[in-house]
Amino acid sequence: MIETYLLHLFIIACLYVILTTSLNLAIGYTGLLNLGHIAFYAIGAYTSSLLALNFGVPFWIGALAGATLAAIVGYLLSYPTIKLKGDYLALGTLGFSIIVESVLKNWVSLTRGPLGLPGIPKPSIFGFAIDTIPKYALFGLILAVLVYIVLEIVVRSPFGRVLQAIRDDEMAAKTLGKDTFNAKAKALALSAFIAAIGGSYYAHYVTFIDPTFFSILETILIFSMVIVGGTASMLGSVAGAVLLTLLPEPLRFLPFPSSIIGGMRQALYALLLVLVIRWRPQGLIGENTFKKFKNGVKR
Amino acid sequence: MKHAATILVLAILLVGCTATGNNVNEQDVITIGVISSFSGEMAVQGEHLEQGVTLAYEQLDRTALTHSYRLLFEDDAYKSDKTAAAYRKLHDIDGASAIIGSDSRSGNIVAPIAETDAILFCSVASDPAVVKGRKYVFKHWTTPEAEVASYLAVVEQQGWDRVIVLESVHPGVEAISDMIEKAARERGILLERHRFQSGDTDFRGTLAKLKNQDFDAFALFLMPNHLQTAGKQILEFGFEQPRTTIEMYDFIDDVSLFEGEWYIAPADPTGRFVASFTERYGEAPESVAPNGYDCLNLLVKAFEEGGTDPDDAMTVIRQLKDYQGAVGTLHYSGSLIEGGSIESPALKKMIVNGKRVLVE
Amino acid sequence: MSLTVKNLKRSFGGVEAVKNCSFKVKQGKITALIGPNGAGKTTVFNIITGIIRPDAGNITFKGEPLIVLQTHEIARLSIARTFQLLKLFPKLTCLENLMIAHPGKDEKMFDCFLKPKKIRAEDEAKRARALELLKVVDLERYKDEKAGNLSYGQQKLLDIARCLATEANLLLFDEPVAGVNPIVRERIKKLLKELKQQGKTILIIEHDMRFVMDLCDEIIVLDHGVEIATGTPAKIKKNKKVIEAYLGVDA
Amino acid sequence: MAVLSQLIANGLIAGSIYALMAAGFSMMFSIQRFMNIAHGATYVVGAFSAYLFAKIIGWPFWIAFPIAIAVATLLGILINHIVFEPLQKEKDKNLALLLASFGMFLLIESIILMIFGADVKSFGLPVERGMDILGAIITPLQLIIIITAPVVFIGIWLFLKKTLVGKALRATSDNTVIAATMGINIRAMTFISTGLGSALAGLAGILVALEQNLEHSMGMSAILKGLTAAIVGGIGNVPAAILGGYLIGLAENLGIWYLPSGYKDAISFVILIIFLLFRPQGFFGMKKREEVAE
Repeated sequence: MIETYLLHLFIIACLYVILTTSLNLAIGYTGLLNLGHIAFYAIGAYTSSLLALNFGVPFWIGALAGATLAAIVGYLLSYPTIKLKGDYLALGTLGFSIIVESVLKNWVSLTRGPLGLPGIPKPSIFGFAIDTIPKYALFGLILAVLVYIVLEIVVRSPFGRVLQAIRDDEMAAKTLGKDTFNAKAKALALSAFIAAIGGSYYAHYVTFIDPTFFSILETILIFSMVIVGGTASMLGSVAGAVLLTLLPEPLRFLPFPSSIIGGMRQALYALLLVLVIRWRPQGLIGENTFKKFKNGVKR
Repeated sequence: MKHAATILVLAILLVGCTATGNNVNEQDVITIGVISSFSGEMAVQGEHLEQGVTLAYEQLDRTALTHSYRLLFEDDAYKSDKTAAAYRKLHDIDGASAIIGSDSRSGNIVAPIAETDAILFCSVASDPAVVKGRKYVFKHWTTPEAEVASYLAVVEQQGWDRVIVLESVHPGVEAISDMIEKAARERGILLERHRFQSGDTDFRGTLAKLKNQDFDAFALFLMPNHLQTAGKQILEFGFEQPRTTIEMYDFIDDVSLFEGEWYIAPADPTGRFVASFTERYGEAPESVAPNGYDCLNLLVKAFEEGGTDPDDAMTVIRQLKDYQGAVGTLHYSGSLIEGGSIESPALKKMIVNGKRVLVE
Repeated sequence: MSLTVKNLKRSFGGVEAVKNCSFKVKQGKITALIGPNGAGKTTVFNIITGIIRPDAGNITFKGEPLIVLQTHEIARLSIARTFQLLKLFPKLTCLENLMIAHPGKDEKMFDCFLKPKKIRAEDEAKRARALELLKVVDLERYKDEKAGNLSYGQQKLLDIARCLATEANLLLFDEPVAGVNPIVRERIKKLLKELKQQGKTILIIEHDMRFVMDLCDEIIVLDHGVEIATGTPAKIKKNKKVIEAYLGVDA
Repeated sequence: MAVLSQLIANGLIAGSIYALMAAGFSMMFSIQRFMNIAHGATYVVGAFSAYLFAKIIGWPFWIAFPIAIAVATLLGILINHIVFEPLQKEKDKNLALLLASFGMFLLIESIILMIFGADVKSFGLPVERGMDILGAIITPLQLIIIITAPVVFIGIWLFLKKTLVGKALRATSDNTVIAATMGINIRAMTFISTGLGSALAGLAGILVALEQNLEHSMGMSAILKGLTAAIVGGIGNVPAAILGGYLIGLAENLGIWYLPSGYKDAISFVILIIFLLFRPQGFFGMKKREEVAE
């Protein structure tokens, strides 16, 4: 019965593929250091769960509603990007996700606060109930592949090229007649839309969510996956997501006392993050956004 | 180099799985899995649960048992996807026939999956949603009703009508304070609730607000780190009002700070359990340790008397009457058809020169 | 008259970079904006292209007021510029750098799904045109090379090529030949002359007097943020005020 | 009136800790130019080494605490040297440095968890009744915190303004390239600024550990508040960061007068976002001219 264990890991890997590729659209392609990505994930998860629990709304309507709401929030979040750049934008968006988290924790009448939302129904799309692990794994696969293809097309399209121009030098793009604010807002809205879909996908799988899902540690995890995979490469984000989902798992099988294993898992994961950044900053697959590219061309 | 790392990880994973998987088909070994957080915010609760469960496991009288038992621990770092992964590993690879969970959060995640896989799940959790409508899930927690009732009885006895609640933002605490607020309102007692996030350890702002208000007592539903700081800051502020709580003084080892305060807690753990625990670990049992101890013994009792079939084992649990547990005499109150919890009476205790003393 | 600047004022803290500066740029001519360092030349450039807001004064291009518009709106009125400090897109290839600049409408996010064929055709056209321009500046063999990896001279040429790709009528070049070797300098001069034949209006900032005197039809001289002289190269050479500004008072 | 003075007192106590963190953070930022989350780990290491020396080994406070601060300082310098310095050479280094500092923070936090275990520890000092000063109840220990912080800040101010090294530090933070041409050893400056910054964090950790208690996960909220204070005050400008710390401390404590206490974190981050949007250079910082092609 090992397959169900591996299928579960596969379902989680699909979730993180959805989250990392959508985040990479913002960091790797548009150059927006968005540490608030987790807030979109939370909006998606909570909206579809609350709609399903309170009004019996079917999954795909709830998911789309959550995704649209997140897209609107994403669009609004692009206004600060006019003023804030780099580290400041990172801090501002981090502040945004912490505020969303504390609202989820304290608005008890809506979200039951720390008690979370148990009993979220399993999704059924057009009558096809997705209630077993293998079915969910298939659903995850379809979703992840769809998201990857959509994003790959967008980043390779002329619009994607404009996003990369904005990442490289927004001022220059403006003097070439590009409405950079509009492009950034659309990219952020799409990134938020997809992250929210990931939120609904996961909430209806694990049937229980609570504010601790959406803490800073989750943000760092997704960020590390994008960096380890390599920014500005959608395939890199997929690899980063798969690798960092699988990596901590073998630790379970090591015969250490459980009190040590807890700390060790986090230590190992943090060590990997620092090692990759230190010695292979361009990530496993990504192109070298960090290092100067020297390949014999007259410099 | 690109894919080397991924392949390497997959290799370790598969080797790991097969290594532990193979000795499961040994005839007649029942595996009991324990899922708790040994890292992250709630690591302290995981440690206490592990102590209780391990002590019970070591004290099993191997000769009298028809089956042999294996105990495995999994850490979920208080994160939900890790809880689900821990369950999958314990069930799918180690073939666990029963799971012990340490809090409401992991309870709410594991309960639905354990129900579909038809394996026993004993959750040390206060949130009733964990057991609602489920056949193979039972809770080992003094249902808050008992504790709330006796707490409010003492409040009325003292003639108080306004109590200030300081509570940590935590699922277990939320369940109790929701219930006590409702019950208090019915009895005309005013409860004012103040919530504190886990990172926030400064209560002085709220205490300043309460300085010139007249109220009768504090109710401290606070996790260990909050409890120590709040207790100290209340004294520093010179408040005279008593600092009461439900269970929380059992969760910290040094109670000298709360000398003379009374509180409500599940029945005093029987002398035998406390003695063997202190002798084994060199410190008194805290928080969920006694619950962990009972859960392991109850599961073994269910499998010994009911056999490995989950339904038969559950019938043993459901017929539990006057069982001498570490938390006192237990009986199963299956108010709900399937879900139910092992009830143990709640008692009034007091801290007298640093010791927890049973009052009545 | 294509571009008219009237009573432009702009100061940074106490420093008055541009003090009541006015001048006109003739249509279809190559005009140079010269003056000692700190005369406010680049500040004027940045105001024209909307990067900086002026404190006072206004600019009109073919009758359209510019200072109310944002940078990208000004660019859409077919005004293009290069920067003194080379602002190419380093991680994009030379070809991509040129394909970004095009006179057409802004790229829409979902077009690649709604009208894939149309977009692919348009992209091919942009690619062909970009290749053409790379040939003009003789950078064709670097078409798939990342712009960041080119030499300084090559990047200067690419910057100019990108400016042409916008097919703008008014081209503003900020020190196009600064620090460039003579061969590339000549190639740029030839290029600017060809653009004039095509009817473009060119305004350049340049310190290389020989280059300016040889190439430009009209010269505007700025000093301490004020326009002190305008005229043909010959007239400017003899103008006393210009000599004073450049060579100091006791000349 | 008494309540107001109490809230102000609470604000000062919390503000002193935030100011210490913000000052240390800002001092490092002025030279290294990136948001160093590992600064929070130095804070935790300061607290736990003090606990180790004073409570477990049992040295008297006046020996244990300076050594604990030294340990924190050493750790800060070591991390900077091994992890951050090589990364400074990369082209787009902001993201890499930010994440590497997150990584180091998590690594140190989990190592402390493994060594000291998870349960809450405290110095177990006897509880003293608070003294009534101008209507506010303040315990002697809290008084020490309120006094130590300004004394330390004056010390730093004098060091920065009066001593040669201090001037060199300020020059380097103003313009690293020019400072280098003037013959200032930039590497030494980074060592000094990191060392000083980490010492401040260590001190803050010890004060909080004495006044409240210790937990392996106490670092995250400390660094986030320190970061917010440094930005709100004026990033890279040490005196401004100190005032930013007091500002955040007071705002939080006065804020929860109206809002439920659960929203305390939200208050400081709402302030942060308002400042980031409308006054990114912070309360006291100068308006940084955008690098336009001037």
